Amino acid sequence: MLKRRDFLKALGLGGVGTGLGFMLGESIKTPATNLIPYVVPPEDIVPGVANWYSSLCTQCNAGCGIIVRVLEGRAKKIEGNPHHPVNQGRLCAMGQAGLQALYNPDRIKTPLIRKGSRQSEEFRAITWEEALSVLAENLMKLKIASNTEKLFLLSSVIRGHMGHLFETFMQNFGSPNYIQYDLFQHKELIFANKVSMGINILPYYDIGNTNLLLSFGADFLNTWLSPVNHSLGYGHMRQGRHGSRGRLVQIEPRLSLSGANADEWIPVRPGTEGILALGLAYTIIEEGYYKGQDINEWNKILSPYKPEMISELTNTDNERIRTLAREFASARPGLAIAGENAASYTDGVNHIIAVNILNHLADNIGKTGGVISNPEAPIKKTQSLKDIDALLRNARAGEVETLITYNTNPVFTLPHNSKIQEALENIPFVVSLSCFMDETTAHADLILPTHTSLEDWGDDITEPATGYNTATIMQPAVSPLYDSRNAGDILLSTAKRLGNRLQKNMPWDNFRDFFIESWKTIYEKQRHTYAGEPVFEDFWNKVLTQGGWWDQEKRTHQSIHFIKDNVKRFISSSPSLFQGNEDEFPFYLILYAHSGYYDGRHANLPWLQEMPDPMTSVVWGTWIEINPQTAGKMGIREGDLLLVESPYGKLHVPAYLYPGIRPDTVSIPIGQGHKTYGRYAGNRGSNPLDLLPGISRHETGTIPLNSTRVKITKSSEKGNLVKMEGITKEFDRQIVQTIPPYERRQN
Amino acid sequence: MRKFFLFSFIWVATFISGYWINTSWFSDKQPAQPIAFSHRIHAGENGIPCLYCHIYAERSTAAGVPGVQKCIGCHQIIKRDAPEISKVADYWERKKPIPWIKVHNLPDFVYFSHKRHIRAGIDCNSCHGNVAGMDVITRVSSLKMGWCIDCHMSHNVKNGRDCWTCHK
Amino acid sequence: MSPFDKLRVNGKPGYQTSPLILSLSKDEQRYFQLNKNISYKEINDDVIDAMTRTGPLYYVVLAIVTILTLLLFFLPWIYQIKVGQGVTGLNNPSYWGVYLVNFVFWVGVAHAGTLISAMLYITRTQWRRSVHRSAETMTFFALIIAVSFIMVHMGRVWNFYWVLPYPNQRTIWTNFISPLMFDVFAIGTYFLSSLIFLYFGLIPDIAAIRHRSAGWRRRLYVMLSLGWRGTDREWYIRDKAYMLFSVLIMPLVVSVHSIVSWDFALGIVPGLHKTVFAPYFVTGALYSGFAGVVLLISILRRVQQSSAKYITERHYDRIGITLLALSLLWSYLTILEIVMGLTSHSSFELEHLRYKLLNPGFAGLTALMIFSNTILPLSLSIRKVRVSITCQFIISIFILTGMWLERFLIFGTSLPRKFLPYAWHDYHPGWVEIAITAGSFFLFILMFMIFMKIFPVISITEVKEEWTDS
Amino acid sequence: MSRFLDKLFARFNIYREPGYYGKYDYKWTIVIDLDKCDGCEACVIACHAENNLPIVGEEECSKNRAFNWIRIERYVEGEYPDVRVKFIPILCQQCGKARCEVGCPTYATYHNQDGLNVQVYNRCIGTFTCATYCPYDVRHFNWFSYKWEAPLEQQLNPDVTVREKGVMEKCTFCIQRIRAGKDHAKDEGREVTDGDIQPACVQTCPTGAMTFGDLNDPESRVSQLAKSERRYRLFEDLNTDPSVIYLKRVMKQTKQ
Repeated sequence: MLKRRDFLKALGLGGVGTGLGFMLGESIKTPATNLIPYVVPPEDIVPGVANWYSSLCTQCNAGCGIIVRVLEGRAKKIEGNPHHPVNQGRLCAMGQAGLQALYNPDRIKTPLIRKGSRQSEEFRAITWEEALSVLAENLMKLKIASNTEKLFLLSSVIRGHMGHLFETFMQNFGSPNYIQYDLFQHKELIFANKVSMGINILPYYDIGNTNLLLSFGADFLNTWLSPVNHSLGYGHMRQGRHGSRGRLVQIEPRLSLSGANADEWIPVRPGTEGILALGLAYTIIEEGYYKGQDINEWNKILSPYKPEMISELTNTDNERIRTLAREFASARPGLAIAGENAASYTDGVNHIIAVNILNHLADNIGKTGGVISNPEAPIKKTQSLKDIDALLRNARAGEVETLITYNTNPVFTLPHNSKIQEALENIPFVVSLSCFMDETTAHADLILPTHTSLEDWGDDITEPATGYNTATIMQPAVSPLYDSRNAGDILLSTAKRLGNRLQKNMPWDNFRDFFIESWKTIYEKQRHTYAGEPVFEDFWNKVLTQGGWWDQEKRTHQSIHFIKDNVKRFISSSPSLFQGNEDEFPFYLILYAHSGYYDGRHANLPWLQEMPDPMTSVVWGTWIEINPQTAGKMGIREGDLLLVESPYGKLHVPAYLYPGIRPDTVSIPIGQGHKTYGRYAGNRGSNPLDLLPGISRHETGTIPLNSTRVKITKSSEKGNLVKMEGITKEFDRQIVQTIPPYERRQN
Repeated sequence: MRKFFLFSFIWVATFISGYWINTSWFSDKQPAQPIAFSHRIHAGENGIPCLYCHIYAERSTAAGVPGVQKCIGCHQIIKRDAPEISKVADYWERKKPIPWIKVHNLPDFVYFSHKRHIRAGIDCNSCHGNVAGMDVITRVSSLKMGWCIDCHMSHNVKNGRDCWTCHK
Repeated sequence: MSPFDKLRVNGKPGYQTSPLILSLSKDEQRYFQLNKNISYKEINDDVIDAMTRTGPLYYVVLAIVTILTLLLFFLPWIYQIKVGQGVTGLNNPSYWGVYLVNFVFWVGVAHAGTLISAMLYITRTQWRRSVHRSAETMTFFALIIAVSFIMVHMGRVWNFYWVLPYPNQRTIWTNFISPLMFDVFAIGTYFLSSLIFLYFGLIPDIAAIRHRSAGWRRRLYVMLSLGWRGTDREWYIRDKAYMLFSVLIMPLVVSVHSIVSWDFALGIVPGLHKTVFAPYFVTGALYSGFAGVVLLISILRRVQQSSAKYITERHYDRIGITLLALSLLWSYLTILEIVMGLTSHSSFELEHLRYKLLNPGFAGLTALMIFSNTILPLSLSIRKVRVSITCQFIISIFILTGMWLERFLIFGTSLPRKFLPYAWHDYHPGWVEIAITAGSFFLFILMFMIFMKIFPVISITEVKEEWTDS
Repeated sequence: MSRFLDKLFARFNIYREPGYYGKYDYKWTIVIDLDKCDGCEACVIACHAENNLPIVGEEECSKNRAFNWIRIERYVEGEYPDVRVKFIPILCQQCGKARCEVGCPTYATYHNQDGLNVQVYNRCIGTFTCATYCPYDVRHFNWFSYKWEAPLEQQLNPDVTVREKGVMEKCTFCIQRIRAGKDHAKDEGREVTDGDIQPACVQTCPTGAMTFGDLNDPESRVSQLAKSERRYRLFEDLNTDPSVIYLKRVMKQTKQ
């Protein structure tokens, strides 16, 4: 029978068996998890059911209305606000990526103060009281030494109450130097419209109802002015109206996204868009389409622009100019727009005025489908504004004691030889109000983190509006993630610490009170228009749920009359000046805003970094577009690293063979090349703005983007071009099938 | 050779018994909760309806567990000094939520909507068992896919067998 | 001086053959110098010595091969399971890469085993007798590796059992209309039947060496030989069963590899969606299988002295003829496939072929494939080449690489060039794939070496029948 | 004993075969007007936000492993002066006779009553068959278990699972929105009306090029658009019966 040794063996085996059985049972159990309830359940949160909050999209200056899906206090999805007149429920790629600005891992979490020298970029976290007392004490020093004008406030383009608050703070503090600076500020467009049509608010370009749209270098579907509204118009122009389909002709040296959708692309020589517009205007006059009395005066002005004379200069054959002019004049209503590319030449204003003349002569101004004026904004627009050049001059002269920057990044968006870094060096005290550690904030001494747009109060007066006043309200969808504050709160609390005049004129203790109070004054002033809402609270709830305030009925059309005499000054017969002589620097350099990074501010959003560029499908980097024929002649293959040299800077960029660009032109997108902007944007790609001369235009004080020529040489290393496309030939596989237009009109 | 078979039999028997011990005595059907809350007293004797505490069951996918405020609402007056209820009061002072242990734990790729089932007239007891009679909440049903499919089959739910009805 | 001179028989260079080759003509018999005086005892001693007498060299080689298999096959696989399939070179359009090539390659190599033992058993050819055991083991091990490659290429291998149609509480069967389900059944039956076929052949052999071994071998052989006493009745039943099995396994060979080809042919990928795929793959399988057998027995002759005596030039002669026939058939089918693509006037096929034939990377590989699979084997038509073992060895290595390349060119060039040109992207195998491919060959060698020391590689009964049938 | 056997066999015959339905409850369809689509890729980012698509980084993008359930394909014709660029959004066509449903061995992708080709993430074992058979290359594979850095994971949509490594995924016509729309309609006791449900890409398309609706309902916006003479379907001759209908782009032919 069983011996003792066998019994012990059996016992051991049994033990092992039970243990293994137990472990098996343990392993297939789902791990126990907690079910944490609320202590005091908030009444509006139902776990599993989403709330929608309407707010404002601040990804670019178009000011579309958005609704944010919030589930248990977390923002999940941004969509267009269906009631909002600008974007009618739609949203562009940048708008959708606004969420990643809120939940970005590289946001600044607490106020920081500089530890080492400016180059070392080390910061120490401090509390808000400490930070505000440092700021207030510095400003108090200025007030005592009574050189209050030594305080400069540099902010991005802010319309609405935040700009109003900034301006009142500067006035009460006693400094006239409030500067608004953005790379794409459309200052040339505003100046040209002011000179030629006498309006100081951007007009509404009614793309939806036009029959022929001449777009002079305007990437209106992608980044210019209000892309979503333009896209809606474009969709309506093409297939919205039964039976009639609008045509789009794009006139630009580099084929942009809008150009790709055009029916015809005229690759005009860079810098001669204005001259081509005047050529068209001349043909309209010559062929008698213009019925105005001062016809012979216009004839005299436009005489040097006969199509035959300008065809060689603009590199387009004159027959094409004539047919286009006839079509444009007879396309009741036609519309000609001058976009970012046309405005970025050294004499950008001349090009825009030429296009305005063309619109005037083809009688498109003030008509539906043409250029419609917008009424005056309800909130007083900030007037006394200086330009970035003033800041640079004063800083170099040592006039600037303290500089407060908010939400703008001039160190990145200004070229190297405008010497912004040297200017910042001799400003003793720089304060930066920003959410991310971008280049300008890295140079600051004191960094105060501000809310991103989804956790903040604010509003915006849409400019260009859609023919009537539109104000969009930005309300916080989620409670703030980190220890950041509203920029208005920061200024108001410093005003309180600075005491007497400032405290008296700015009594509100936070931005929200100021914001609601000023809306109450607007509501009192224009009571007759809100007959529906007797009490302010009801009006305010309606505005918050609807996402803003707009009334379609109040379409006061200022009648625009064209001012002919001060237009003569701006008619030039020579193409725009490009730095660098012809033979040493053979290529024109065209810079354009990337559809994802805009002017570099969205480079730290991973969705936009990984979004394939619409025209080249390149992701996570910069590239230079070069014509395949010229590349073939120079022996350049796709992806080779090129050394791009201009008289002012050098750049290493991989090449992309792009058939949609003139042989004598190359173009690089703006947006990459950040030094310190978080893990997604840090030292990735290169910044083409360093190639530009720093000289700014005298009329508007902005830096022209297309103003230099470059030289291309192949460099030895292998470029890193990451492309999502395979081969863009269709091999007649009927993938994108087309119908010729005339056949449509027959049936 | 006979010994070999004997040993292997012993080993298999102990293995099965070890597994049985684990699933019966150490099972996760009845985890210990931080506070010995008894459904029998609340729902059974005092007849408090389910939806009084689990308010979200009719409006959303998750049924929701009552916040500490709801407990304190009654227990500020009723039997303040009882040991378990003083624990609730302690959580209330410290403003800390009560860390209940989840008994009915579905994997997160499952889409189960309480709202749909309640509005289809399914009574809470059919899945959670006779909660009114339980002192400590125990999981009576396996919450496995086969069990859900049986119920959907017997009620012949429209699209009841479609994967995406319950998966996410 | 060829290495076989050691086998000089009464002064004349040559080799032993069995007289009972009725099919041989008079001068052939003279040419092969038949000799027959080998006794049973000598055969038994040879085989058992081969199995038991293991020199230190064997253990050294075994250690190296195990390390290499671990290092190249299992560790990269575990790394891939842990990190994810991203470590390979696969990308969006070309999802099936080197793993599928290996899977088809190893299933192809597996087919020759059953072909030799089953088909030639039915036709009563004599020369299969000493070769068929090693062929069957090659089938069995190649199938194990093929199944392991299905596991390697699977994304979530820990749920592989969902492919098997077991009754489950989720009330979901697997998708029976999917070619991969055909694979599961086909390769499952083929695996079992080749195992049983191998085992049937082994029973009398194990019985023969059962009493001559000791220790664990003895217990193992006693159990495995199922109490075989060698009575006439047993022999009668075994031969009947063996014949029945080889008849059954014949359609299996053809069906398994045509099903493997349907994994690709039933989709509508331009390069793969062709009706010629089933015969093409079956021919390719037999072809690479035969080359594999040649390779195996040549190495076996080198490693084991005893097997050198029994696998003679005559076997090589016959195998060479079959190789030549298969290579001609395979070349015809390849040209057929390419011409069908060229004359199809559909831009999908043309772009695929342009990518395959004109692309600098693949044109070289295609040329190498054509050279090693068509041009080189033509030299087998010369008897001198057919009979010399080293020539056949080199030719079969070329054929194996050629066949591996052929499958790589089918997946490597058709998947990157599918329907939408915008989504075209090239495919370059990553280091994990190359390591696992190399590792699979060492795994095969490892398994074969272990098998060589446990079971007789040359089937004793068959050889006895052949040699002593005077 | 026989009761047990009956129960066992009863279970077997309720096993589901991957069958094709004759009549669908709904036939969800997207009509894409290529004359309106301007290739701005708003739909691509909206899809990323709605369906928890991971970011794979530069190195993985160079291996073409980015996750774009919907991508804009660009075909360029002609040489420098008269360059013609054509955009087409490519997403899963939810084919009626789908090649992927034939291929999948574990029944992880099948055709449900809504006329959608559904991909069940936790049933997939990653044999790549569906992606190889798909003629439109719209299936994407989770090569790794991707992670979202620090607060980014708070943006994840709870209605869609985050897929682990080894699972194939594709556009689902935002099936979580379809389910929510049906849920909402059932709460209000009415049928799902046209325009009730919109996938993320259709909802955000700035030019209004995409329209979503039920092809079975003749009054729906989709059915009207589908009657236009410009309609065509991608690779019609492959007989996959796709539910995405494209409207031809109006464009002057290049001078061949």
